[in-house]
Amino acid sequence: MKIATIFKKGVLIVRVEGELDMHSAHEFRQTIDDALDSNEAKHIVLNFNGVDFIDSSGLGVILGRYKRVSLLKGQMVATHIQPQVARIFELAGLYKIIKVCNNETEALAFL
Amino acid sequence: MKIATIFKKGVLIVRVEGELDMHSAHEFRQTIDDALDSNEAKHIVLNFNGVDFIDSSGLGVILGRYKRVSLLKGQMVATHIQPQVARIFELAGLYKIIKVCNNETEALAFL
Amino acid sequence: MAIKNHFKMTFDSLSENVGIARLTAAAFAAQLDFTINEIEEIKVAVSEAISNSVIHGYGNDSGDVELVMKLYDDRVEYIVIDKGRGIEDIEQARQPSYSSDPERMGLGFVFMETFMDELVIETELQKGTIVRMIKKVQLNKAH
Amino acid sequence: MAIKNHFKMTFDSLSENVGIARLTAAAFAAQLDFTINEIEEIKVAVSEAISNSVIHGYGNDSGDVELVMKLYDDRVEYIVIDKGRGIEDIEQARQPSYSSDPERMGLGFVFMETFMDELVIETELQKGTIVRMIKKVQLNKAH
Ligand SMILES: Nc1ncnc2c1ncn2[C@@H]1O[C@H](COP(=O)(O)OP(=O)(O)O)[C@@H](O)[C@H]1O
Ligand SMILES: Nc1ncnc2c1ncn2[C@@H]1O[C@H](COP(=O)(O)OP(=O)(O)O)[C@@H](O)[C@H]1O
Repeated sequence: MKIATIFKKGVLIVRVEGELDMHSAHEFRQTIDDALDSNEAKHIVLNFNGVDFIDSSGLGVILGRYKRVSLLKGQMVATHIQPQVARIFELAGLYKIIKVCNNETEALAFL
Repeated sequence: MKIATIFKKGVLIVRVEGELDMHSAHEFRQTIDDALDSNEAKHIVLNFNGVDFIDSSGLGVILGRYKRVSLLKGQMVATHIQPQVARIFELAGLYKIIKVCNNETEALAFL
Repeated sequence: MAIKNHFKMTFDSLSENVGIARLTAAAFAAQLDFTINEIEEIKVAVSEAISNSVIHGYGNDSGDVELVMKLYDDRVEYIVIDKGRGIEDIEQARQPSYSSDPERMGLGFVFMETFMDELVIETELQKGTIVRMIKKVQLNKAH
Repeated sequence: MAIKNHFKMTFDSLSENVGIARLTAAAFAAQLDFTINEIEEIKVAVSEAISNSVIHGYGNDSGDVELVMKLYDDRVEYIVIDKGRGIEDIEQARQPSYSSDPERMGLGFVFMETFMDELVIETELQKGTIVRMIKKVQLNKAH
Protein backbone atom coordinates (compact mmCIF):
# COMPACT_ATOMS: atom_id res chain seq x y z
CA MET A 1 0.00 0.00 0.00
CA LYS A 2 1.05 3.55 -0.78
CA ILE A 3 -0.62 6.48 0.91
CA ALA A 4 -0.38 10.26 0.47
CA THR A 5 -2.16 13.00 2.39
CA ILE A 6 -2.90 16.55 1.26
CA PHE A 7 -4.81 19.38 2.93
CA LYS A 8 -7.09 21.60 0.85
CA LYS A 9 -9.49 24.15 2.36
CA GLY A 10 -9.73 22.39 5.69
CA VAL A 11 -10.27 19.02 4.06
CA LEU A 12 -7.88 16.09 4.42
CA ILE A 13 -7.48 14.34 1.10
CA VAL A 14 -6.09 10.80 1.34
CA ARG A 15 -4.86 9.07 -1.81
CA VAL A 16 -4.44 5.33 -1.33
CA GLU A 17 -2.96 2.73 -3.64
CA GLY A 18 -2.70 -1.04 -3.29
CA GLU A 19 -4.49 -3.51 -1.06
CA LEU A 20 -6.31 -2.51 2.12
CA ASP A 21 -6.08 -5.57 4.35
CA MET A 22 -4.91 -6.34 7.88
CA HIS A 23 -1.31 -5.85 6.83
CA SER A 24 -1.74 -2.32 5.49
CA ALA A 25 -4.52 -1.37 7.96
CA HIS A 26 -2.12 -0.19 10.64
CA GLU A 27 -0.24 2.24 8.39
CA PHE A 28 -3.49 3.37 6.79
CA ARG A 29 -4.97 4.22 10.21
CA GLN A 30 -1.80 5.80 11.54
CA THR A 31 -1.22 8.04 8.53
CA ILE A 32 -4.74 9.44 8.62
CA ASP A 33 -4.73 9.91 12.39
CA ASP A 34 -1.36 11.66 12.31
CA ALA A 35 -2.60 13.98 9.57
CA LEU A 36 -5.77 14.78 11.52
CA ASP A 37 -3.71 15.43 14.66
CA SER A 38 -1.41 17.82 12.83
CA ASN A 39 -4.08 19.91 11.18
CA GLU A 40 -7.53 21.35 11.66
CA ALA A 41 -9.24 19.34 8.92
CA LYS A 42 -12.87 18.57 9.64
CA HIS A 43 -13.66 16.47 6.58
CA ILE A 44 -11.94 13.56 4.88
CA VAL A 45 -11.88 12.73 1.17
CA LEU A 46 -10.64 9.22 0.43
CA ASN A 47 -9.40 8.78 -3.13
CA PHE A 48 -9.52 5.03 -3.82
CA ASN A 49 -8.24 5.26 -7.38
CA GLY A 50 -5.43 2.78 -6.88
CA VAL A 51 -7.18 0.44 -4.45
CA ASP A 52 -7.95 -2.92 -6.03
CA PHE A 53 -8.63 -4.91 -2.89
CA ILE A 54 -10.30 -4.29 0.43
CA ASP A 55 -11.53 -6.64 3.13
CA SER A 56 -13.11 -6.15 6.55
CA SER A 57 -9.80 -5.05 8.09
CA GLY A 58 -9.60 -2.15 5.62
CA LEU A 59 -13.26 -1.34 6.18
CA GLY A 60 -12.64 -1.18 9.91
CA VAL A 61 -10.09 1.59 9.48
CA ILE A 62 -12.46 3.59 7.27
CA LEU A 63 -15.27 3.23 9.79
CA GLY A 64 -12.99 4.25 12.64
CA ARG A 65 -11.91 7.40 10.78
CA TYR A 66 -15.55 8.14 9.97
CA LYS A 67 -16.36 8.02 13.67
CA ARG A 68 -13.55 10.41 14.39
CA VAL A 69 -14.63 13.10 11.91
CA SER A 70 -18.27 12.62 12.91
CA LEU A 71 -17.41 13.76 16.43
CA LEU A 72 -16.29 17.06 14.89
CA LYS A 73 -19.43 17.13 12.74
CA GLY A 74 -17.25 16.48 9.71
CA GLN A 75 -18.09 14.29 6.75
CA MET A 76 -16.37 11.53 4.80
CA VAL A 77 -16.40 11.39 1.00
CA ALA A 78 -14.98 8.62 -1.20
CA THR A 79 -13.94 8.96 -4.85
CA HIS A 80 -12.83 6.59 -7.62
CA ILE A 81 -14.25 3.46 -6.05
CA GLN A 82 -13.30 0.39 -8.09
CA PRO A 83 -16.01 -2.27 -8.66
CA GLN A 84 -14.61 -4.86 -6.25
CA VAL A 85 -14.29 -2.21 -3.53
CA ALA A 86 -17.81 -0.90 -4.27
CA ARG A 87 -19.20 -4.37 -3.73
CA ILE A 88 -17.64 -4.61 -0.28
CA PHE A 89 -18.78 -1.10 0.67
CA GLU A 90 -22.30 -2.00 -0.33
CA LEU A 91 -22.40 -5.23 1.65
CA ALA A 92 -21.04 -3.43 4.70
CA GLY A 93 -23.63 -0.66 4.40
CA LEU A 94 -20.87 1.92 4.14
CA TYR A 95 -22.81 4.02 1.64
CA LYS A 96 -25.22 4.95 4.44
CA ILE A 97 -22.50 6.98 6.09
CA ILE A 98 -20.09 8.03 3.37
CA LYS A 99 -20.87 10.14 0.35
CA VAL A 100 -19.53 9.14 -3.07
CA CYS A 101 -18.16 11.64 -5.60
CA ASN A 102 -16.55 11.09 -8.99
CA ASN A 103 -13.34 12.93 -8.18
CA GLU A 104 -11.61 15.14 -5.64
CA THR A 105 -12.86 18.38 -7.22
CA GLU A 106 -16.47 17.30 -6.89
CA ALA A 107 -15.81 16.14 -3.36
CA LEU A 108 -14.31 19.48 -2.36
CA ALA A 109 -17.22 21.32 -3.99
CA PHE A 110 -19.65 19.16 -2.02
CA LEU A 111 -18.02 19.72 1.36
CA MET B 1 -1.18 -18.51 -22.37
CA LYS B 2 -3.15 -17.37 -25.39
CA ILE B 3 -1.91 -18.10 -28.86
CA ALA B 4 -3.09 -17.09 -32.33
CA THR B 5 -1.66 -18.05 -35.72
CA ILE B 6 -2.01 -16.17 -39.00
CA PHE B 7 -0.51 -16.84 -42.43
CA LYS B 8 0.76 -13.94 -44.52
CA LYS B 9 2.73 -14.40 -47.75
CA GLY B 10 4.02 -17.84 -46.85
CA VAL B 11 5.00 -16.74 -43.37
CA LEU B 12 3.46 -18.13 -40.19
CA ILE B 13 2.85 -15.35 -37.70
CA VAL B 14 2.38 -16.50 -34.12
CA ARG B 15 1.03 -14.08 -31.55
CA VAL B 16 1.59 -15.28 -28.00
CA GLU B 17 0.35 -13.86 -24.72
CA GLY B 18 1.03 -14.90 -21.16
CA GLU B 19 3.73 -17.06 -19.62
CA LEU B 20 5.83 -19.52 -21.60
CA ASP B 21 6.72 -22.23 -19.11
CA MET B 22 6.45 -26.01 -18.94
CA HIS B 23 2.70 -25.75 -18.50
CA SER B 24 2.05 -23.77 -21.66
CA ALA B 25 4.95 -25.32 -23.65
CA HIS B 26 2.88 -28.24 -24.90
CA GLU B 27 0.09 -26.08 -26.37
CA PHE B 28 2.64 -23.60 -27.72
CA ARG B 29 4.50 -26.39 -29.54
CA GLN B 30 1.36 -28.14 -30.75
CA THR B 31 -0.27 -25.00 -32.13
CA ILE B 32 2.78 -24.03 -34.16
CA ASP B 33 3.38 -27.56 -35.42
CA ASP B 34 -0.26 -27.96 -36.44
CA ALA B 35 -0.13 -24.65 -38.29
CA LEU B 36 3.09 -25.64 -40.09
CA ASP B 37 1.55 -29.02 -41.00
CA SER B 38 -1.54 -27.38 -42.46
CA ASN B 39 0.21 -24.84 -44.60
CA GLU B 40 3.25 -24.24 -46.73
CA ALA B 41 4.85 -21.59 -44.53
CA LYS B 42 8.63 -21.57 -44.63
CA HIS B 43 9.31 -18.80 -42.11
CA ILE B 44 8.00 -18.07 -38.63
CA VAL B 45 7.43 -14.68 -37.02
CA LEU B 46 6.94 -14.86 -33.27
CA ASN B 47 5.19 -11.81 -31.84
CA PHE B 48 6.04 -11.79 -28.12
CA ASN B 49 4.12 -8.62 -27.32
CA GLY B 50 2.09 -10.19 -24.52
CA VAL B 51 4.76 -12.51 -23.17
CA ASP B 52 5.96 -11.40 -19.74
CA PHE B 53 7.66 -14.60 -18.65
CA ILE B 54 9.74 -17.30 -20.29
CA ASP B 55 11.95 -20.00 -18.84
CA SER B 56 13.98 -22.83 -20.36
CA SER B 57 10.87 -24.88 -21.14
CA GLY B 58 9.52 -22.06 -23.32
CA LEU B 59 12.95 -21.62 -24.91
CA GLY B 60 13.03 -25.30 -25.77
CA VAL B 61 9.87 -24.98 -27.85
CA ILE B 62 11.26 -21.98 -29.71
CA LEU B 63 14.50 -23.80 -30.46
CA GLY B 64 12.61 -26.88 -31.62
CA ARG B 65 10.50 -24.82 -34.04
CA TYR B 66 13.65 -23.06 -35.23
CA LYS B 67 15.16 -26.43 -36.08
CA ARG B 68 12.04 -27.36 -38.00
CA VAL B 69 12.01 -24.27 -40.26
CA SER B 70 15.78 -24.47 -40.70
CA LEU B 71 15.34 -27.83 -42.38
CA LEU B 72 13.23 -26.03 -45.00
CA LYS B 73 15.82 -23.25 -45.19
CA GLY B 74 13.32 -20.97 -43.50
CA GLN B 75 14.06 -18.32 -40.90
CA MET B 76 12.69 -17.33 -37.53
CA VAL B 77 12.04 -13.71 -36.56
CA ALA B 78 10.92 -12.41 -33.16
CA THR B 79 9.16 -9.10 -32.50
CA HIS B 80 8.12 -7.10 -29.42
CA ILE B 81 10.50 -8.83 -27.03
CA GLN B 82 9.94 -7.62 -23.46
CA PRO B 83 13.03 -6.90 -21.31
CA GLN B 84 12.75 -10.00 -19.09
CA VAL B 85 12.33 -12.21 -22.16
CA ALA B 86 15.25 -10.47 -23.93
CA ARG B 87 17.47 -11.28 -20.94
CA ILE B 88 16.70 -14.98 -21.20
CA PHE B 89 17.13 -15.02 -24.98
CA GLU B 90 20.52 -13.41 -24.55
CA LEU B 91 21.72 -15.84 -21.92
CA ALA B 92 20.59 -18.76 -24.06
CA GLY B 93 22.37 -17.40 -27.12
CA LEU B 94 19.10 -17.33 -29.01
CA TYR B 95 19.99 -14.11 -30.84
CA LYS B 96 22.58 -16.09 -32.79
CA ILE B 97 19.83 -17.94 -34.57
CA ILE B 98 16.79 -15.72 -34.55
CA LYS B 99 16.48 -12.27 -36.07
CA VAL B 100 14.78 -9.48 -34.10
CA CYS B 101 12.42 -6.95 -35.69
CA ASN B 102 10.38 -4.16 -34.14
CA ASN B 103 7.05 -5.34 -35.46
CA GLU B 104 5.35 -7.80 -37.79
CA THR B 105 5.48 -5.45 -40.79
CA GLU B 106 9.25 -5.12 -40.50
CA ALA B 107 9.56 -8.85 -40.03
CA LEU B 108 7.54 -9.57 -43.19
CA ALA B 109 9.58 -7.01 -45.14
CA PHE B 110 12.76 -8.71 -43.94
CA LEU B 111 11.71 -12.23 -44.90
CA MET C 1 -15.53 -36.56 -6.80
CA ALA C 2 -11.89 -36.83 -7.80
CA ILE C 3 -9.46 -34.15 -6.69
CA LYS C 4 -7.71 -32.66 -9.71
CA ASN C 5 -5.11 -30.64 -7.88
CA HIS C 6 -3.94 -30.20 -4.34
CA PHE C 7 -1.87 -27.35 -2.95
CA LYS C 8 -1.02 -26.83 0.69
CA MET C 9 0.65 -23.88 2.37
CA THR C 10 1.96 -23.47 5.89
CA PHE C 11 3.19 -20.07 7.01
CA ASP C 12 4.03 -17.97 10.03
CA SER C 13 1.16 -16.09 11.61
CA LEU C 14 2.23 -12.72 10.19
CA SER C 15 0.15 -10.06 8.47
CA GLU C 16 2.62 -10.08 5.55
CA ASN C 17 1.48 -13.56 4.63
CA VAL C 18 -2.21 -12.77 4.27
CA GLY C 19 -1.66 -11.05 0.92
CA ILE C 20 0.71 -13.73 -0.36
CA ALA C 21 -1.74 -16.51 0.53
CA ARG C 22 -4.65 -14.58 -1.00
CA LEU C 23 -2.75 -14.19 -4.26
CA THR C 24 -1.90 -17.89 -4.34
CA ALA C 25 -5.53 -18.74 -3.60
CA ALA C 26 -6.62 -16.60 -6.57
CA ALA C 27 -4.05 -18.21 -8.89
CA PHE C 28 -5.23 -21.65 -7.78
CA ALA C 29 -8.87 -20.77 -8.51
CA ALA C 30 -7.91 -19.47 -11.97
CA GLN C 31 -7.54 -23.10 -13.06
CA LEU C 32 -11.33 -23.25 -13.21
CA ASP C 33 -13.64 -21.11 -15.28
CA PHE C 34 -14.39 -18.50 -12.63
CA THR C 35 -15.22 -14.91 -13.57
CA ILE C 36 -12.92 -12.12 -12.42
CA ASN C 37 -15.64 -11.13 -10.00
CA GLU C 38 -15.78 -14.62 -8.50
CA ILE C 39 -12.00 -14.66 -8.12
CA GLU C 40 -12.26 -11.36 -6.23
CA GLU C 41 -14.87 -12.93 -3.95
CA ILE C 42 -12.55 -15.83 -3.25
CA LYS C 43 -9.75 -13.40 -2.40
CA VAL C 44 -11.90 -11.62 0.15
CA ALA C 45 -13.17 -14.83 1.76
CA VAL C 46 -9.68 -16.35 2.03
CA SER C 47 -8.29 -13.06 3.30
CA GLU C 48 -10.92 -12.95 6.06
CA ALA C 49 -10.31 -16.53 7.17
CA ILE C 50 -6.54 -16.14 7.29
CA SER C 51 -6.73 -12.72 8.97
CA ASN C 52 -8.92 -14.30 11.65
CA SER C 53 -6.33 -17.00 12.34
CA VAL C 54 -3.59 -14.39 12.64
CA ILE C 55 -5.60 -11.86 14.66
CA HIS C 56 -7.95 -13.94 16.79
CA GLY C 57 -6.44 -17.41 16.63
CA TYR C 58 -2.89 -16.47 17.57
CA GLY C 59 -3.24 -12.83 18.68
CA ASN C 60 0.28 -11.69 19.37
CA ASP C 61 1.61 -15.23 19.68
CA SER C 62 3.58 -16.88 16.95
CA GLY C 63 2.13 -19.95 15.27
CA ASP C 64 1.52 -21.67 11.97
CA VAL C 65 -1.42 -20.98 9.70
CA GLU C 66 -2.26 -23.60 7.12
CA LEU C 67 -4.15 -23.13 3.86
CA VAL C 68 -5.14 -26.28 2.01
CA MET C 69 -6.55 -25.85 -1.50
CA LYS C 70 -8.29 -28.61 -3.41
CA LEU C 71 -9.45 -28.42 -6.98
CA TYR C 72 -12.37 -30.46 -8.32
CA ASP C 73 -14.04 -30.37 -11.74
CA ASP C 74 -16.62 -27.81 -10.71
CA ARG C 75 -15.47 -26.33 -7.43
CA VAL C 76 -12.54 -25.25 -5.36
CA GLU C 77 -12.17 -25.89 -1.65
CA TYR C 78 -10.14 -23.80 0.79
CA ILE C 79 -9.39 -25.00 4.29
CA VAL C 80 -7.80 -22.54 6.72
CA ILE C 81 -6.37 -24.13 9.84
CA ASP C 82 -4.86 -22.62 12.96
CA LYS C 83 -3.83 -24.14 16.27
CA GLY C 84 -4.77 -21.03 18.20
CA ARG C 85 -7.32 -20.09 20.83
CA GLY C 86 -10.46 -21.43 19.22
CA ILE C 87 -13.92 -19.85 19.23
CA GLU C 88 -16.09 -20.09 22.32
CA ASP C 89 -19.46 -19.55 20.69
CA ILE C 90 -19.62 -20.15 16.94
CA GLU C 91 -23.26 -19.03 16.70
CA GLN C 92 -22.36 -15.68 18.17
CA ALA C 93 -19.14 -15.38 16.15
CA ARG C 94 -21.06 -15.81 12.89
CA GLN C 95 -23.52 -13.01 13.72
CA PRO C 96 -23.07 -9.92 11.55
CA SER C 97 -21.31 -7.14 13.45
CA TYR C 98 -20.22 -9.40 16.28
CA SER C 99 -16.54 -9.06 17.08
CA SER C 100 -14.60 -9.81 20.23
CA ASP C 101 -12.36 -6.89 19.23
CA PRO C 102 -14.01 -3.45 19.51
CA GLU C 103 -11.76 -2.12 16.73
CA ARG C 104 -13.05 -4.66 14.20
CA MET C 105 -16.20 -4.85 12.10
CA GLY C 106 -17.42 -8.37 12.78
CA LEU C 107 -17.94 -8.89 9.04
CA GLY C 108 -15.36 -11.61 8.38
CA PHE C 109 -17.73 -14.58 8.62
CA VAL C 110 -20.43 -12.58 6.83
CA PHE C 111 -18.14 -12.07 3.84
CA MET C 112 -17.03 -15.71 3.85
CA GLU C 113 -20.66 -16.79 3.86
CA THR C 114 -21.73 -14.30 1.20
CA PHE C 115 -18.89 -14.96 -1.18
CA MET C 116 -18.57 -18.73 -0.89
CA ASP C 117 -21.12 -21.48 -1.52
CA GLU C 118 -20.33 -23.43 1.61
CA LEU C 119 -18.79 -22.44 4.92
CA VAL C 120 -18.14 -24.93 7.70
CA ILE C 121 -16.37 -23.98 10.93
CA GLU C 122 -14.88 -26.46 13.38
CA THR C 123 -13.25 -25.18 16.51
CA GLU C 124 -12.08 -26.25 19.94
CA LEU C 125 -10.98 -23.88 22.68
CA GLN C 126 -7.19 -23.77 23.11
CA LYS C 127 -6.85 -26.25 20.24
CA GLY C 128 -7.63 -24.17 17.19
CA THR C 129 -10.03 -23.53 14.35
CA ILE C 130 -10.68 -25.05 10.93
CA VAL C 131 -12.61 -23.02 8.38
CA ARG C 132 -13.67 -24.92 5.28
CA MET C 133 -15.04 -23.01 2.30
CA ILE C 134 -16.25 -24.14 -1.12
CA LYS C 135 -16.81 -22.04 -4.22
CA LYS C 136 -18.59 -23.63 -7.18
CA VAL C 137 -18.31 -22.71 -10.81
CA GLN C 138 -21.63 -21.40 -12.06
CA LEU C 139 -22.94 -23.40 -15.00
CA ASN C 140 -24.64 -21.92 -18.08
CA LYS C 141 -22.84 -18.69 -17.68
CA ALA C 142 -22.62 -16.24 -20.53
CA HIS C 143 -19.18 -15.99 -22.10
CA MET D 1 20.78 -14.77 11.21
CA ALA D 2 17.17 -14.69 12.37
CA ILE D 3 14.45 -15.85 10.02
CA LYS D 4 11.86 -13.11 9.58
CA ASN D 5 9.27 -15.09 7.73
CA HIS D 6 8.70 -18.68 6.76
CA PHE D 7 6.34 -19.98 4.10
CA LYS D 8 6.08 -23.58 2.98
CA MET D 9 4.12 -25.06 0.10
CA THR D 10 3.43 -28.66 -0.83
CA PHE D 11 1.70 -29.42 -4.08
CA ASP D 12 0.97 -32.16 -6.60
CA SER D 13 3.59 -32.69 -9.27
CA LEU D 14 1.52 -30.97 -11.99
CA SER D 15 2.59 -28.39 -14.54
CA GLU D 16 -0.32 -26.16 -13.44
CA ASN D 17 1.40 -25.63 -10.12
CA VAL D 18 4.67 -24.29 -11.49
CA GLY D 19 3.12 -20.91 -12.30
CA ILE D 20 1.24 -20.70 -9.02
CA ALA D 21 4.37 -21.48 -7.00
CA ARG D 22 6.42 -19.01 -9.07
CA LEU D 23 3.90 -16.24 -8.38
CA THR D 24 3.93 -17.00 -4.66
CA ALA D 25 7.74 -17.02 -4.67
CA ALA D 26 7.74 -13.56 -6.28
CA ALA D 27 5.22 -12.20 -3.77
CA PHE D 28 7.34 -13.59 -0.93
CA ALA D 29 10.48 -11.91 -2.29
CA ALA D 30 8.62 -8.60 -2.60
CA GLN D 31 8.89 -8.26 1.19
CA LEU D 32 12.52 -7.26 0.66
CA ASP D 33 13.86 -4.38 -1.38
CA PHE D 34 14.48 -6.30 -4.60
CA THR D 35 14.27 -4.58 -7.97
CA ILE D 36 11.65 -5.74 -10.47
CA ASN D 37 14.48 -7.27 -12.46
CA GLU D 38 15.68 -9.28 -9.47
CA ILE D 39 12.15 -10.51 -8.82
CA GLU D 40 12.00 -11.69 -12.43
CA GLU D 41 15.27 -13.55 -11.91
CA ILE D 42 13.84 -15.25 -8.85
CA LYS D 43 10.77 -16.27 -10.84
CA VAL D 44 12.90 -17.93 -13.51
CA ALA D 45 15.14 -19.75 -11.01
CA VAL D 46 12.21 -21.05 -8.96
CA SER D 47 10.37 -22.02 -12.13
CA GLU D 48 13.36 -24.06 -13.33
CA ALA D 49 13.81 -25.88 -10.04
CA ILE D 50 10.13 -26.79 -9.73
CA SER D 51 9.86 -27.76 -13.40
CA ASN D 52 12.80 -30.10 -12.88
CA SER D 53 11.08 -31.81 -9.96
CA VAL D 54 7.92 -32.28 -12.01
CA ILE D 55 9.63 -33.32 -15.26
CA HIS D 56 12.75 -35.19 -14.16
CA GLY D 57 12.08 -35.98 -10.51
CA TYR D 58 8.65 -37.54 -10.96
CA GLY D 59 8.37 -37.92 -14.73
CA ASN D 60 4.87 -39.16 -15.33
CA ASP D 61 4.46 -40.36 -11.77
CA SER D 62 2.45 -38.49 -9.21
CA GLY D 63 4.22 -37.09 -6.18
CA ASP D 64 4.59 -34.06 -3.95
CA VAL D 65 6.81 -31.12 -4.66
CA GLU D 66 7.73 -28.89 -1.75
CA LEU D 67 8.81 -25.26 -1.84
CA VAL D 68 10.13 -23.80 1.40
CA MET D 69 10.74 -20.05 1.49
CA LYS D 70 12.67 -18.30 4.22
CA LEU D 71 13.07 -14.57 4.61
CA TYR D 72 16.07 -12.96 6.30
CA ASP D 73 17.02 -9.28 6.65
CA ASP D 74 19.08 -9.24 3.49
CA ARG D 75 18.27 -12.39 1.58
CA VAL D 76 15.61 -14.86 0.64
CA GLU D 77 16.08 -18.62 0.50
CA TYR D 78 14.12 -21.07 -1.65
CA ILE D 79 14.34 -24.80 -1.13
CA VAL D 80 12.69 -27.06 -3.71
CA ILE D 81 12.29 -30.65 -2.61
CA ASP D 82 11.07 -33.71 -4.45
CA LYS D 83 11.05 -37.39 -3.51
CA GLY D 84 11.62 -38.48 -7.08
CA ARG D 85 14.32 -40.26 -9.02
CA GLY D 86 17.33 -38.23 -7.98
CA ILE D 87 20.27 -37.17 -10.15
CA GLU D 88 22.98 -39.70 -10.99
CA ASP D 89 25.77 -37.26 -11.78
CA ILE D 90 25.36 -33.73 -10.42
CA GLU D 91 28.54 -32.47 -12.12
CA GLN D 92 27.20 -33.51 -15.48
CA ALA D 93 23.67 -32.27 -14.74
CA ARG D 94 24.99 -28.78 -13.98
CA GLN D 95 26.86 -28.50 -17.30
CA PRO D 96 25.32 -25.99 -19.69
CA SER D 97 23.34 -27.74 -22.43
CA TYR D 98 23.35 -31.10 -20.68
CA SER D 99 19.90 -32.64 -20.51
CA SER D 100 18.80 -36.23 -20.12
CA ASP D 101 15.81 -35.27 -22.26
CA PRO D 102 16.65 -34.57 -25.94
CA GLU D 103 13.68 -32.18 -26.19
CA ARG D 104 15.02 -29.92 -23.45
CA MET D 105 17.68 -27.21 -23.39
CA GLY D 106 19.80 -28.21 -20.40
CA LEU D 107 19.70 -24.61 -19.19
CA GLY D 108 17.74 -25.04 -15.96
CA PHE D 109 20.72 -25.22 -13.61
CA VAL D 110 22.53 -22.54 -15.63
CA PHE D 111 19.65 -20.12 -15.06
CA MET D 112 19.43 -21.02 -11.36
CA GLU D 113 23.15 -20.37 -10.99
CA THR D 114 23.10 -17.16 -13.01
CA PHE D 115 20.09 -15.64 -11.32
CA MET D 116 20.71 -16.64 -7.72
CA ASP D 117 23.67 -15.94 -5.42
CA GLU D 118 23.93 -19.46 -4.09
CA LEU D 119 22.86 -22.81 -5.47
CA VAL D 120 23.32 -26.06 -3.57
CA ILE D 121 22.02 -29.38 -4.84
CA GLU D 122 21.62 -32.50 -2.73
CA THR D 123 20.36 -35.66 -4.32
CA GLU D 124 20.11 -39.38 -3.81
CA LEU D 125 19.03 -41.86 -6.47
CA GLN D 126 15.47 -43.11 -5.98
CA LYS D 127 15.19 -40.87 -2.91
CA GLY D 128 14.88 -37.41 -4.39
CA THR D 129 16.49 -34.03 -4.83
CA ILE D 130 16.81 -30.87 -2.76
CA VAL D 131 17.72 -27.62 -4.51
CA ARG D 132 18.59 -24.75 -2.21
CA MET D 133 18.90 -21.24 -3.65
CA ILE D 134 19.67 -17.90 -2.06
CA LYS D 135 19.15 -14.44 -3.49
CA LYS D 136 20.67 -11.47 -1.66
CA VAL D 137 19.50 -7.89 -1.70
CA GLN D 138 22.17 -5.72 -3.29
CA LEU D 139 23.31 -2.94 -0.97
CA ASN D 140 24.06 0.66 -2.03
CA LYS D 141 21.66 0.43 -4.87
CA ALA D 142 20.37 3.55 -6.57
CA HIS D 143 16.73 4.37 -5.85
N1 LIG E 1 -9.55 -18.38 13.78
C1 LIG E 1 -10.17 -17.85 14.88
N2 LIG E 1 -9.69 -18.12 16.12
C2 LIG E 1 -10.29 -17.61 17.21
N3 LIG E 1 -11.38 -16.81 17.17
C3 LIG E 1 -11.91 -16.51 15.97
C4 LIG E 1 -11.33 -17.01 14.78
N4 LIG E 1 -12.07 -16.56 13.74
C5 LIG E 1 -13.05 -15.81 14.26
N5 LIG E 1 -12.97 -15.77 15.62
C6 LIG E 1 -13.91 -15.08 16.54
O1 LIG E 1 -15.11 -14.79 15.82
C7 LIG E 1 -15.38 -13.40 15.85
C8 LIG E 1 -16.08 -12.96 14.58
O2 LIG E 1 -15.19 -13.09 13.47
P1 LIG E 1 -15.41 -12.21 12.18
O3 LIG E 1 -16.83 -12.34 11.72
O4 LIG E 1 -14.37 -12.57 11.20
O5 LIG E 1 -15.22 -10.70 12.66
P2 LIG E 1 -13.90 -9.88 13.10
O6 LIG E 1 -12.68 -10.56 12.55
O7 LIG E 1 -14.12 -8.54 12.53
O8 LIG E 1 -13.89 -9.87 14.59
C9 LIG E 1 -14.05 -12.75 16.09
O9 LIG E 1 -14.18 -11.45 16.67
C10 LIG E 1 -13.36 -13.75 17.01
O10 LIG E 1 -13.78 -13.57 18.35
N1 LIG F 1 14.75 -32.71 -9.56
C1 LIG F 1 15.44 -33.53 -10.41
N2 LIG F 1 15.27 -34.87 -10.35
C2 LIG F 1 15.94 -35.70 -11.20
N3 LIG F 1 16.79 -35.26 -12.16
C3 LIG F 1 16.98 -33.94 -12.28
C4 LIG F 1 16.34 -33.02 -11.43
N4 LIG F 1 16.73 -31.77 -11.79
C5 LIG F 1 17.59 -31.93 -12.81
N5 LIG F 1 17.76 -33.21 -13.11
C6 LIG F 1 18.67 -33.77 -14.15
O1 LIG F 1 19.62 -32.77 -14.48
C7 LIG F 1 19.57 -32.51 -15.88
C8 LIG F 1 19.90 -31.05 -16.16
O2 LIG F 1 18.88 -30.20 -15.64
P1 LIG F 1 18.64 -28.77 -16.25
O3 LIG F 1 19.93 -28.03 -16.29
O4 LIG F 1 17.55 -28.13 -15.47
O5 LIG F 1 18.18 -29.01 -17.74
P2 LIG F 1 16.83 -29.59 -18.37
O6 LIG F 1 15.72 -29.45 -17.38
O7 LIG F 1 16.62 -28.77 -19.59
O8 LIG F 1 17.09 -31.04 -18.70
C9 LIG F 1 18.19 -32.92 -16.32
O9 LIG F 1 18.13 -33.23 -17.69
C10 LIG F 1 17.94 -34.14 -15.41
O10 LIG F 1 18.54 -35.29 -15.95
